[in-house]
Amino acid sequence: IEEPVIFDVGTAEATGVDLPEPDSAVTSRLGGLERSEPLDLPGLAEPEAMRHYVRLSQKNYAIDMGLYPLGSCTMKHNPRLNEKMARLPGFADVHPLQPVSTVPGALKLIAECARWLCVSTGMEAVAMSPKAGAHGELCGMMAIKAAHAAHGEDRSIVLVPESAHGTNPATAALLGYKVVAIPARKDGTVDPAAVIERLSDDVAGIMLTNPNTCGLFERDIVEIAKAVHEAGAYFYCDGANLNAILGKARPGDLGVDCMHINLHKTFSTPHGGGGPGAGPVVLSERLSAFAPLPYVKMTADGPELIETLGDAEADGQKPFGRMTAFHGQMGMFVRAMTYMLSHGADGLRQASEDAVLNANYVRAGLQDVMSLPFGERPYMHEVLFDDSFLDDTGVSTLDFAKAMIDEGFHPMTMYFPLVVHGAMLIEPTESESKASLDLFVATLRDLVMRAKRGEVDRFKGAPWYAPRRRLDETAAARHPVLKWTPPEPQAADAAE
Amino acid sequence: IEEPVIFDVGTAEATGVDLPEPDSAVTSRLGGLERSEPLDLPGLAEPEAMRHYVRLSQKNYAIDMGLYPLGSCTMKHNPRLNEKMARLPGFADVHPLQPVSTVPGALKLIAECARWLCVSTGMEAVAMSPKAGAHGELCGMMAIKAAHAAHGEDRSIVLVPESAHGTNPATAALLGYKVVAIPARKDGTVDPAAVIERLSDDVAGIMLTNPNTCGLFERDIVEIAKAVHEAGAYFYCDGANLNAILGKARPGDLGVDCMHINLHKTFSTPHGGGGPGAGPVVLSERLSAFAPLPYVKMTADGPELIETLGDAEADGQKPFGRMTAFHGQMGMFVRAMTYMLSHGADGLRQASEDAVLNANYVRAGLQDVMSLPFGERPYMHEVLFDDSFLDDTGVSTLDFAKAMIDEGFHPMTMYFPLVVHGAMLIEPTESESKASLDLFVATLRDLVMRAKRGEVDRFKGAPWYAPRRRLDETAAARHPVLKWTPPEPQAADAAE
Amino acid sequence: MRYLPLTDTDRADMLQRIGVAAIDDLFVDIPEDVRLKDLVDLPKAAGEMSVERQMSKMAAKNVAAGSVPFFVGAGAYRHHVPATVDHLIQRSEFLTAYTPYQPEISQGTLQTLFEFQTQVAGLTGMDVANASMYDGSTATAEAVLMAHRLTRRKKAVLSGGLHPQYREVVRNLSDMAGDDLVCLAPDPAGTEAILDEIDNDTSCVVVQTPSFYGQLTDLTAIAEKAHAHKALLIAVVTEIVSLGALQPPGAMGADIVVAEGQSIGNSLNFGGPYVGLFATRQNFVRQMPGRLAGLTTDAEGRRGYVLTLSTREQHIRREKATSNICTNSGLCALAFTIHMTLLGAAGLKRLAMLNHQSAVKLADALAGVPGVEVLNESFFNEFTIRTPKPASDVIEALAEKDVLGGVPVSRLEPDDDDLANLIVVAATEINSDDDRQAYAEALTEVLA
Amino acid sequence: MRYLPLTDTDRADMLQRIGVAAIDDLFVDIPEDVRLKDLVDLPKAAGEMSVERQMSKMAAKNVAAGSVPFFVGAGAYRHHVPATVDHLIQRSEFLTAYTPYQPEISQGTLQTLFEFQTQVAGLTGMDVANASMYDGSTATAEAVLMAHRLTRRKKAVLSGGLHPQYREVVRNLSDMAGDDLVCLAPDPAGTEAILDEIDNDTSCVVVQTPSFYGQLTDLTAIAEKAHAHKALLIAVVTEIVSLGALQPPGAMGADIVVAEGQSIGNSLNFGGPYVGLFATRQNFVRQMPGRLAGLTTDAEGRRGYVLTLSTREQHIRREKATSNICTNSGLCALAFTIHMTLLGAAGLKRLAMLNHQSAVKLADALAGVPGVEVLNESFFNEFTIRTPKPASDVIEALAEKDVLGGVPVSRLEPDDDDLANLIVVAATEINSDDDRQAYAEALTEVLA
Repeated sequence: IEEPVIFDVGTAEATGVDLPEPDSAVTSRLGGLERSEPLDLPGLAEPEAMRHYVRLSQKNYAIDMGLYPLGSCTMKHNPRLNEKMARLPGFADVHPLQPVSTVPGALKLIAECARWLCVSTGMEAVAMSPKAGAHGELCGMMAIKAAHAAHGEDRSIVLVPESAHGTNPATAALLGYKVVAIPARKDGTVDPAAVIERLSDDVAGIMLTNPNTCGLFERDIVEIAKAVHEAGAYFYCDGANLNAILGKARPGDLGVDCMHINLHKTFSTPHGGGGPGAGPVVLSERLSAFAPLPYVKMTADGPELIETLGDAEADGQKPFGRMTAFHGQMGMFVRAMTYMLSHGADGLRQASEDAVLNANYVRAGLQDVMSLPFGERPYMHEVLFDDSFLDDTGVSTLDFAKAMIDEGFHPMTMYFPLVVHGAMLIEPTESESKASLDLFVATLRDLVMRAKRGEVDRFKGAPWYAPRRRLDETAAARHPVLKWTPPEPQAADAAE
Repeated sequence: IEEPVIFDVGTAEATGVDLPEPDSAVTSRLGGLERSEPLDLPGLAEPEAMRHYVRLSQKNYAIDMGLYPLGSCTMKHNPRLNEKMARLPGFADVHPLQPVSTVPGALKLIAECARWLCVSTGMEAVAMSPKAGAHGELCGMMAIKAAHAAHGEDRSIVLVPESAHGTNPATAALLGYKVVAIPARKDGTVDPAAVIERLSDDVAGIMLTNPNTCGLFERDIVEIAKAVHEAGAYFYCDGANLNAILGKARPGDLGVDCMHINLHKTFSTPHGGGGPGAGPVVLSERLSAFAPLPYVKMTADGPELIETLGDAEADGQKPFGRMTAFHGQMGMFVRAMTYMLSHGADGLRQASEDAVLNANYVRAGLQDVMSLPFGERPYMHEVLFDDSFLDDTGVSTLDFAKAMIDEGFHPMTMYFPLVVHGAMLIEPTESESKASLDLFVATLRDLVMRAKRGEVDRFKGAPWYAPRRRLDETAAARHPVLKWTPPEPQAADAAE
Repeated sequence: MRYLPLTDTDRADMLQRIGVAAIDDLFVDIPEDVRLKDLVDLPKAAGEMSVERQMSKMAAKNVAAGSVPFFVGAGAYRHHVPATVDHLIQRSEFLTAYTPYQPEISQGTLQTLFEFQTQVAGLTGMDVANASMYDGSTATAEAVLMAHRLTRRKKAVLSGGLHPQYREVVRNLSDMAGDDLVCLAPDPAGTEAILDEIDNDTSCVVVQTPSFYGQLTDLTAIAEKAHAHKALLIAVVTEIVSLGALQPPGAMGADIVVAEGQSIGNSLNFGGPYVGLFATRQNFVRQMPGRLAGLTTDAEGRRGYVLTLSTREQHIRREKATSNICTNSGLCALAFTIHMTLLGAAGLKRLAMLNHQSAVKLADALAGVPGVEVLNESFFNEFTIRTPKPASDVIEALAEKDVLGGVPVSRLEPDDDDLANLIVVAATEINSDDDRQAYAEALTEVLA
Repeated sequence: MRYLPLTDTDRADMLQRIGVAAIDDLFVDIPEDVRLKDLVDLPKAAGEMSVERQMSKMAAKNVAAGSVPFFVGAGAYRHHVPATVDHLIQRSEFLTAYTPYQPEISQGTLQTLFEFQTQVAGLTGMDVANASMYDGSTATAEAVLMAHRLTRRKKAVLSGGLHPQYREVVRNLSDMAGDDLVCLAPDPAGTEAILDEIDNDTSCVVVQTPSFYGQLTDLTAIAEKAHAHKALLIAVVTEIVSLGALQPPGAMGADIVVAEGQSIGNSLNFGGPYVGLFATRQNFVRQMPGRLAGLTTDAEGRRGYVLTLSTREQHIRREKATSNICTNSGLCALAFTIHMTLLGAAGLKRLAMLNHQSAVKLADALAGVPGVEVLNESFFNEFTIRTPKPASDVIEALAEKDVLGGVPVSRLEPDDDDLANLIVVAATEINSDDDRQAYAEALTEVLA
């Protein structure tokens, strides 16, 4: 059954809310700025609205339905306890600018969340306010820029490995840095020599992901960090993959100066179809003074909110500025805190171990039929295959991924990282049971056999059993239709 | 994808809850009754449990997905505000036996809900405790029995029309009454003469559904009630269809002595896959003294809970006994109260009107292609077709209903009431929009055409596009398998 | 009105299509003199915010169990229910589905019921279980009726350890149906001579375990005596968590086990909705009331579930049905089975032990209060104490100190002066050491 | 641990299958001297009940807005959100889905985003809107960057009516990127001479409407002047409900409209997550940051939706992307679009009028308090008052009387003594006459 858009079925008169009549005795003070054209947005009565969204939801795949092996995206279980806690009136129904005397619990929550993040990463401080991972990257790089400026330096280069997330170069560019790429070693990791070769007193910092986007731990990271520091530069670590090493290694011990943490990846806040996320940035002692406003300071009298430059300076800080209005993604802090308390130190470590175990179990189950660009070595939380096993089958990485949909699985990450051809990056996460992985492996093995047996049409036409067959993304981009417009006759009128 | 049963995938060691270790210092006082055999129930970690139930849910049809035209079942919209209110700690987290001084709000809620039910039905009192409609029937008939007993009478017969819900004769029989059937008139209603003919001083009461199960209002009901009363009997009205007349007529004005109210039908508490319901029974002045324990009495000082015979007698009542432990379906009262406050007097009336309008609109849309056993007359909230329009097509009522599944609709009620052959009872409820009804009518018209065109296989094989093809109910009843048992090898061991 | 999709334009169009001039032309069968113009004496429609405020105001007047040290049990228990349970039962597909009469599009409900039945049978140690009843008390009454049908006798013997309100529910139905009933006197310490009451007229013996007063009793002897007289043993369990630690009634010879399932998956809800459990022996299945989900196959041979054995039910057999019950407590049963699946055997066992230990610690703490006596030597998570003052006064005084200390037996047994000073006290995993200490201290003050 | 399905047996089996002896054999790439044995200084795993208690304890220390007369706005507003909204966004299929990169199994998310974009475009009076941004403040900063790209100029002019924290966010990004910025002085009454600041170097003018102080201004003249200098007008809306009553920025000549969408469908959440709205003209679409859902067809010709124009984005263009943003505020946008669909034009209009009237009544009530002056002649649901005492003291004193009376301007503008006695006060449909009266009385007492 096709679900219509609300604009096809709703009317401007219909409504699914009952509000009292406005008071006719009150005179408006809108200064002559009343809306002149009637608003043309459809309303639906509550039963119709309910059905519209329930039916639409049923066209989605979700973690709660099955394995979601998107490498680097970390689709893990989202506990409902987190959702329940985030809806406690004391957290959800609190205004960011109500008197601080009325929100000690909220400040405590932020401070506690910050403490867990610092302790578990071995860092000095944390900027809590960034709204998402990429926003955290921006925050981290701003801290680096501010630190250089405070030392009277104006460095212009940032080093970024080829395997980096696209946000890394985008972030550096946004701040006016020139991006210099570091090629990957044959084994998928960064060569310290390649870094050292490019270091100079014009290099502001390096942006490294560790574990990297090939799923490998950068084993020379300590050496690289040392070299970066010696060049007067800072080491930004993309924390997207922190979930592989939590409790096993602390970025602070590796020489990291700043790292954003995607709370949705490591601490299970829901992805929500694309957000909201949260991207707190942990900072080393070298950078902690530059953390942006606002921040919560723990004092003997309890948590204290510092939100002005004056108060921060009095506190000995040199904040570089402000990333966002208000205090950051409080709702996500609550969820992450709930997750951290639930796991505890032991559970967080166990989760990392299980994530790595699951990824290597998938590797072991598939390595003889798919192709491992970097050989049969231990991976961290995700395993990277390339498309060479599909050579001469006529099946592309995309086709292969779409065929997985017909088997009831969400595809893995495709064509990323760019360092290998036809990349397929699989991250099962710690939320999967052995039975789930066994089914996944068996299914993929079966698909590989079918591809090799020449069942090309099955792949080219996939998905066959999804709410939609393959969608034409090229046409969408060529003639973008980004909103609903009335059907033709009316469109003709409106075009007059 | 097939969803396994938990017994296939879970293990007795696995668990989805974390509980502290029992305290080894505490000595048990279980009196030697510790479980001797280990319990063999599977557990699942939370992520697996979540998926199991989410996937299972996706195999259900539900009101939130589309029209659910089950005649006499009244599948209407279930507002989520009701659910939210039912979960307020002040209602959900209150014990039925905690001191009454700590629950004035709960008692108030029951009293308010009772008041709305009495006022809107024009009755004197209400027994709130029955747990479901059939339980309410039992309660109502007990009140009648108690009233006769109080008058020193021991009557043995209850009159029940042929079109009645099966619960009516079952209830009467449970109390030792002999059931005498009243045949239906040609027009689907009860003939007062047929009732009068059967009345005697051995008749305890009559059980009538109004509007009746053919969707018709018993237009001679006042006359019938009068005759029943004159014979010293009581008039039990099955309130399953109250939703058609709320705000349009009051059972009290019709001469009804007692009537159960299905809160899930008329007041939108969720059906929940088959319960829980709630079946408060409104009582006329003639029966109100016999209402069972407990009840809440409104006094100048607020609501007072009467739960013992002594207190009730002091209050001038003669309760016949107790229907259930505690106070009834509080959670359902909260939902019904929320619904009643939301609609108000005007909304309840409008809902009845819309329900009737919708049913007649469906009738108008289908009467030329389907067959109306009682002619093209106004129906109330549901419309009854019979299967004569399928004569000679080779398609049965059941086939026709299963074919509706393939069109995305839940079937209507089939083979009930028994007064017509191959009954199809359609109740759209007030929750449907005109667009929804238009689609439904068009779909049914199309199916009728297909049946008449001879596409028998399409019907016989239906459903084709459901989670399951047609299920073998006969085999299930012949060799009932009512629980999971371990697969064969283990079964052999266990059988030793 | 936000729940009514028809607009006035729709209504006019539809009336025209139907061929009548006004809506009241569809209500012509209602005699004109009783046709209402309006519902008087009730307020008009209200918006969501307004309704929410009115309801919240009533709710706020109650003392929520979670807000105080809480020790009330006596047939309903406060346990921690995982957030996942309430989330799942609110899914549209479960919440707003009807009884699964169309099995092809109801496999979700049906499979969960099948799993539920298996869990209940396993927990109680019986062969089969139904898809749930209204609650424990009505299930008990239905069990007695079933025993009457099976034995073709009419006399039930009720233990004095049975929950007084359960007894009243059974008594009411027995009275109304004209059956016989022997109710033993209230039996706090489990010393009644119930064996003496069993004879060849006895249809069934109804025994609660743990008893209403918390007492644990081995049912084996009762079962043996009952079976010797071709009578049945009905075991009643009001605290289902106890079966994580205790011998199941099935292992002690029970023929029918009924239970209140509220403790697993469900809130207190001021007494309802709850979920009755009902299990019995394989050979009694066709006399078992209530719905049953059964396994079968579809036209393609795939495993599937249907409601089955409905020939026992009122919509087929009408006045010959096993019961007039035509519903179960579906959503509460769903909550039960989800919580049970999360617990698993390991979790339930641990939960039971934590409950028992909580009660043992509480018993020791209260036994230390001057004048207080704990009546039960063995118990699960509930026991009875005797205080030097009337129990109802004590409980009120405790409530004023924000301790909800249990149920005065006199509230349920007002006519027996010997019981006036007894309090049934429950402790569960939710109670902390602080809670228990607060109780002991408050009780000490109240009794001082 | 309840969230981890692997059992120890599983782990052992899996290690064997992988061919290593111990889990640490998979962590060999971590240099041994930095490999952790344990996470010290943090507690161990806790059960759900324990976690719930710890969290609830923190939550209970805050004064929830709903528990007191509440008049705090300044960029975040308390409105009533229908229960349906929160129910729907918690559906597994919405809550636990990823970015819809696989459109064939993400049509639910994609169609709701398409509908959201249409609603936002309609509300703001613009041609196109994106699938949302983090929040209003970051959307404002992105709009300035977008204007710089479009005009190839680097100077933004910020009105003194812009929310001070929004200004700081823009300033920070401008400073860091080396752009120019002109920030006008705080402008409570809307009297600033912003037209004088627009010249041929100006990339964009950023004006908030209603202003941070509540003032309403016709933007037409500013748009004309900006366009005359080939600069763009960026309109900022922090109270999106206002567009139910007010002329949309698009109709006043805005080139980019950014807004905070929290007011519709979302809770206060102590400041986040919120949902930034971003709309612009059709011809600017390829410089617009953020995600976009677009219409297309599938292999069978059926309508369907995909993420589109992703060539603007960082995962394709890396350092040349329009922005480093690679997410939206999906779930908050979903809440927005559901609430907006429930409201419809009729509901939003009425909601806006109720808000305005609530504020008018409040303004009149506060104007009657001795010493209090209302600074704005025209406003929507928010306005600024001047009191005879320092605003921060007044607000604290009001809080002690359980009235949350607004935001002292000095909290956000600590360095400007002229602003020390100003309070920004908001009223919405949630405020009753009692609330307003309580405020006026408390304020009278505080100022006495």
